[in-house]
Amino acid sequence: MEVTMTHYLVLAALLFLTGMTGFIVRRNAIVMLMCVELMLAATNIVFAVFARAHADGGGHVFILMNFAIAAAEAAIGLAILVEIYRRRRTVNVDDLKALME
Amino acid sequence: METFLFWFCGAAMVLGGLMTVVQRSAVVSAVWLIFAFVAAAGIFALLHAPFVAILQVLVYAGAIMVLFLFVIMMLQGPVLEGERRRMKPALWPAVAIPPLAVLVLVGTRIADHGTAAFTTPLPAGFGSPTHVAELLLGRYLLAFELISIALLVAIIGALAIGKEERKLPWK
Amino acid sequence: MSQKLVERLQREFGADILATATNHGDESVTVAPERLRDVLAHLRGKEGCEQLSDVVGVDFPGRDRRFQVVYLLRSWAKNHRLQVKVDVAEDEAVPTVSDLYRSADWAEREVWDLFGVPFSGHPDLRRILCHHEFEGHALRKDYPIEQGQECSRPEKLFTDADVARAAQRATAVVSDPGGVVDEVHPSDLLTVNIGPSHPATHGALRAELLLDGETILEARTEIGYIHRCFEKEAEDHTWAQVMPYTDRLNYCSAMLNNSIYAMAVEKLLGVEATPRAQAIRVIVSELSRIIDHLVCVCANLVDIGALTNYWYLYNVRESIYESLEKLCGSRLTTNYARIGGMSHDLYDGFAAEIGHKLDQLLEGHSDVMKLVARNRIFLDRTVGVGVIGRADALNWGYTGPCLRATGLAYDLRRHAPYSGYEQYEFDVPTGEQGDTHDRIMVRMAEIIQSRSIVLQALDKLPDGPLNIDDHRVVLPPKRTVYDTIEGVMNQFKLVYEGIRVPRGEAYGFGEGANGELGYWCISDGSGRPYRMKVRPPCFPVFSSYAQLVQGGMIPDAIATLGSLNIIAGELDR
Amino acid sequence: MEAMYAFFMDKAGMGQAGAHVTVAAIMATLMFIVMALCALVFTWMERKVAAFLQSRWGPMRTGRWQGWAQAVADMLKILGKEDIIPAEADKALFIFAPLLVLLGSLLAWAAIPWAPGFVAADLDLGLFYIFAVSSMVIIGILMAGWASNNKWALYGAARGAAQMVSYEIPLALAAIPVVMYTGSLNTQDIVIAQQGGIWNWFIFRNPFLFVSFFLYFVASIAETNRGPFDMPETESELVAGYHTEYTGMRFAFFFLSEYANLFLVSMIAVLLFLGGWWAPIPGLDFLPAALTFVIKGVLMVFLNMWVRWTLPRVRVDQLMHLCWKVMIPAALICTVGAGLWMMASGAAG
Repeated sequence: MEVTMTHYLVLAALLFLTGMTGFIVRRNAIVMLMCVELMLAATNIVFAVFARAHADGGGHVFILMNFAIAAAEAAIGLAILVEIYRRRRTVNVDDLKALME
Repeated sequence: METFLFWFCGAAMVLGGLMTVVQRSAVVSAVWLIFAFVAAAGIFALLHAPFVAILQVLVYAGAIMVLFLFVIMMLQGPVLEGERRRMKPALWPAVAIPPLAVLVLVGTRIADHGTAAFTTPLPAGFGSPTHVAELLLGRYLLAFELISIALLVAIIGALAIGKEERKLPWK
Repeated sequence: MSQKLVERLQREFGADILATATNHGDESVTVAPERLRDVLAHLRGKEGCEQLSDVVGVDFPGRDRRFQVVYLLRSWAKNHRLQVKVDVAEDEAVPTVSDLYRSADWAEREVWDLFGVPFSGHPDLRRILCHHEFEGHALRKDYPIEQGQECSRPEKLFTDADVARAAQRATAVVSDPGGVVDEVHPSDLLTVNIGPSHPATHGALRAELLLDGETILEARTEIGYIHRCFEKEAEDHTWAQVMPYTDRLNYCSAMLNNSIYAMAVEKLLGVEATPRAQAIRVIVSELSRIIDHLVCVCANLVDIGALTNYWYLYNVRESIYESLEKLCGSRLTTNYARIGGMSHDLYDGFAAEIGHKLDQLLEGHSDVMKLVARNRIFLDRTVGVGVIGRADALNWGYTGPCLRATGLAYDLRRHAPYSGYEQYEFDVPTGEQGDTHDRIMVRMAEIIQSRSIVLQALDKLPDGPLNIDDHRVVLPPKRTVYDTIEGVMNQFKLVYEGIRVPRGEAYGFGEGANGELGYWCISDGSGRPYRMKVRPPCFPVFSSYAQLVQGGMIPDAIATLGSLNIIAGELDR
Repeated sequence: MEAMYAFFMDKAGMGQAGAHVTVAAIMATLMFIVMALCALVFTWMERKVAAFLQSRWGPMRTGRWQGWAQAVADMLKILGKEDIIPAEADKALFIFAPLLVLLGSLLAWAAIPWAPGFVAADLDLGLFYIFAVSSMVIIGILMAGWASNNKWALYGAARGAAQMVSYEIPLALAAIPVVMYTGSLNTQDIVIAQQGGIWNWFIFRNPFLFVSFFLYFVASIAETNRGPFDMPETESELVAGYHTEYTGMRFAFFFLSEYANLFLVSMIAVLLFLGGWWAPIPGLDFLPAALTFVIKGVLMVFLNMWVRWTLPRVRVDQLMHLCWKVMIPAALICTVGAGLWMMASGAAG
């Protein structure tokens, strides 16, 4: 079977849904951040697919932008998590919620 | 060849993603995520985006995930325990239904309309660093600037949050 | 000089000075336990006794007040020394002086460990040389020497409560006063063990570090891993039989241990070695000092990561060892000195051989200096690392190169000359700020001085007899033993009963490679020591290690440990 | 390479895909063998170089001549050792970590241009690819340290990760001026651009490139975790750092990877700055290109060993200071400076 655009898009969708499910299901804030990275990777694949489909490198530029965003998100997210951990001694979102109430 | 690589990388990527979500230990999750990212780099390569593929490895596997692993190891104790509580079984359908629904919708759509192949022929040097660089510093200069601003903001933000480095003047 | 000091003390304290005595040139005063602190405070404050060299316990089971605790005090500025004695009954406490002299901390723990004399007010009165599960007190006369005990459980130096306390203190330090509380949680802190088997300890000793990241918040040390109770063993052997044991105290400079031990016993006997024996002792002692310094500097440089220097210096050390082996039959456990002389004379050609080897030494020395002296990485790693000031160093009981690194030119060879050191010309190198760099450089400079002393001594090596002419001390020549009945009897008596050292006590000391090495000997007139106490130079030095590394990083702790030259053999005895 | 493709496609009757896979498999095997050989040769060489610098002999007995078989004997010994996995270790990660470290080095080796046209993976992004895949080594080290469940190993891994992530930046920045000159990331193109004698080598093209070379050299020592920057191992501090708990075969993988990386960074230095396979003077090119390349690489390895056995180890905070406050600014200045120089000298297109 020849690999078509749809195949790639479905793959991206699968990855995105996996990430999304993980984000909802997991309670560990670090793992949740990793799930966000997974979702971002899925969007990157979609960008690459359409760049390929339209023979337009613009998609690649936006992937680069996404990389920057992912890196920034990871850096700030993890910095916040470390700070939260220092104060609350947990990165479990349930516990954090309980502490806030 | 391309078909084989697609199925291989795709399967690896989805497996990596699933294991990331399923594994209880954060470190193991992170390692599976790296696996997924490397597989994703393969997908990028198949999509004629070599520059992006290598950046994917360099940035994600080489830098972002090292940061993740670092933080996980720093915050050892509670993170190591993994998830303590399971989600209430009653909520499982609520989580599972939307993705399944999406998949079913996509499935019917494909069944109805078939698959769409890539049609546009690619120019030579598509996706090479030169190509991307020309776009980045030409048509998408704004995006380029936004990237730099985003990174700058991230640096400043991370510094501001983490600046209270603990100096212990014991002596 | 000290005589006057005793008079002044008597004027000051009157009847509280219960007794005074002079033993082989050492003044001592006896005070009641309750006045001990006052006397020591006075001596420290008014009489310039900055240093408490050691605390010695003695057990006299027959006496009313069974235990005697002796404080060996020393003044650097006025160059005098004094012994303060306290007699206590069993279970009677002695007030601690660990707040006056920091060196008393471990020294008192040792007396408590081995004699069971409690010190009231001591902050941390635990066993130190024996295992924490050990029962009884090993150096009491009623503890049978052959009774072994099996102790297996390791000691945790930091309990959870200690970690919590450290975390609390850290929290107080890092939080703004009245502002945000930045809590340091106990789980942020990590303890690691440096030793007892770690590549950088070079011997079985242990330091547990409490770390926040790479920063050392607190350190605690534990010693005693190779404690074999040399002092108890000595009481079971004749005076001459103790000699080989002294080799094993400091295996890097066994010759020095031999010589100083022989000197101490000679002091108690009231005899002095012949000029030739003295000169030979100086030669082998200085060679030992060179070797000891080479070992220390090499090991320290290896710990810092500069491996190559090791060979430049160790090759020379090895070749000097070859000569020593030729001289006395073995490299490390030399057993060369004898009470009243030496076991035998130098071999022919020794001087030329050593002279040649000392030239090689210069070569290796200058190679190493070229590699490290101006090396930026080396300086970054050592300057300002493990700093200890002069007053602190004296207070902790530092002697030798570690003390001289702080800038105090205090050398027993200069300040209390023995074995004819006064006839040799040598400098006393000093450092400036007492950091790791200074300690290394002082040792490097001392190597050159020792070399010059060896050459001078070889140059003017006096002729004459090697051993003193006293058949009560020195074994008769083999010819006499084979040929005459008197000779056989003499040999028999000396070997089986030992040298009859007259009753009395003496503190014989000298400048060991790493500082003041002293033997406190008490004889009851039999052929065996009644009490033998070694004052190992690195014992007080290592007691300060925990303070020295606090606030530094793991690599600093390693660099500092190497520069202190801790020899587990004499540390644990 | 072309000939190999042609052979498998035409003579052996394979399809294009089959030929690709076969050639890739052959090259991978070849690379692995060469890598293992390199590790053997370099362990022997390291001993001899260290011995030479330390005025001693080093191995002299095994295999008669200069103890050449010592490395082989050692390797056999290591392989024969009991494989111990600590009871409390994270087994899967513990087993996987050395493989990942080795994989990182092996993948990077693929893009080394040994001779004109002879490169396992002739990628347009060759240099970029090398930097990317060698970052896998960091993850392997982190995993090893974590999985060992040992405090020393964790310290080693944390130090190693911090060090390697940091030094990757000056390493890559130092290569940028070269890429600017060549206008390509292809490793072959970079070498070809330096054709024609020592004065055409990039190291001597302009002063900024000269400085870049030394920045690259220092950063590469840090990347390979060798002294004076052997923070992750620091025998005298962290016992053995991240591989404290490893024995036998798994330890051999780390060992192999260290020497593979050592040769890798040396060869990259050669291809970036020292003219790749070109002989120093055009007339001297009677040696086969690959041999010239390897000789230069070995000389760089010797330089690396020389430094290792001469300098003391820096402290971990001084290491970070050196990277962020000295080397990265210097590398940035060199990049800008080299660009300006190019513009001024009209070399820029």
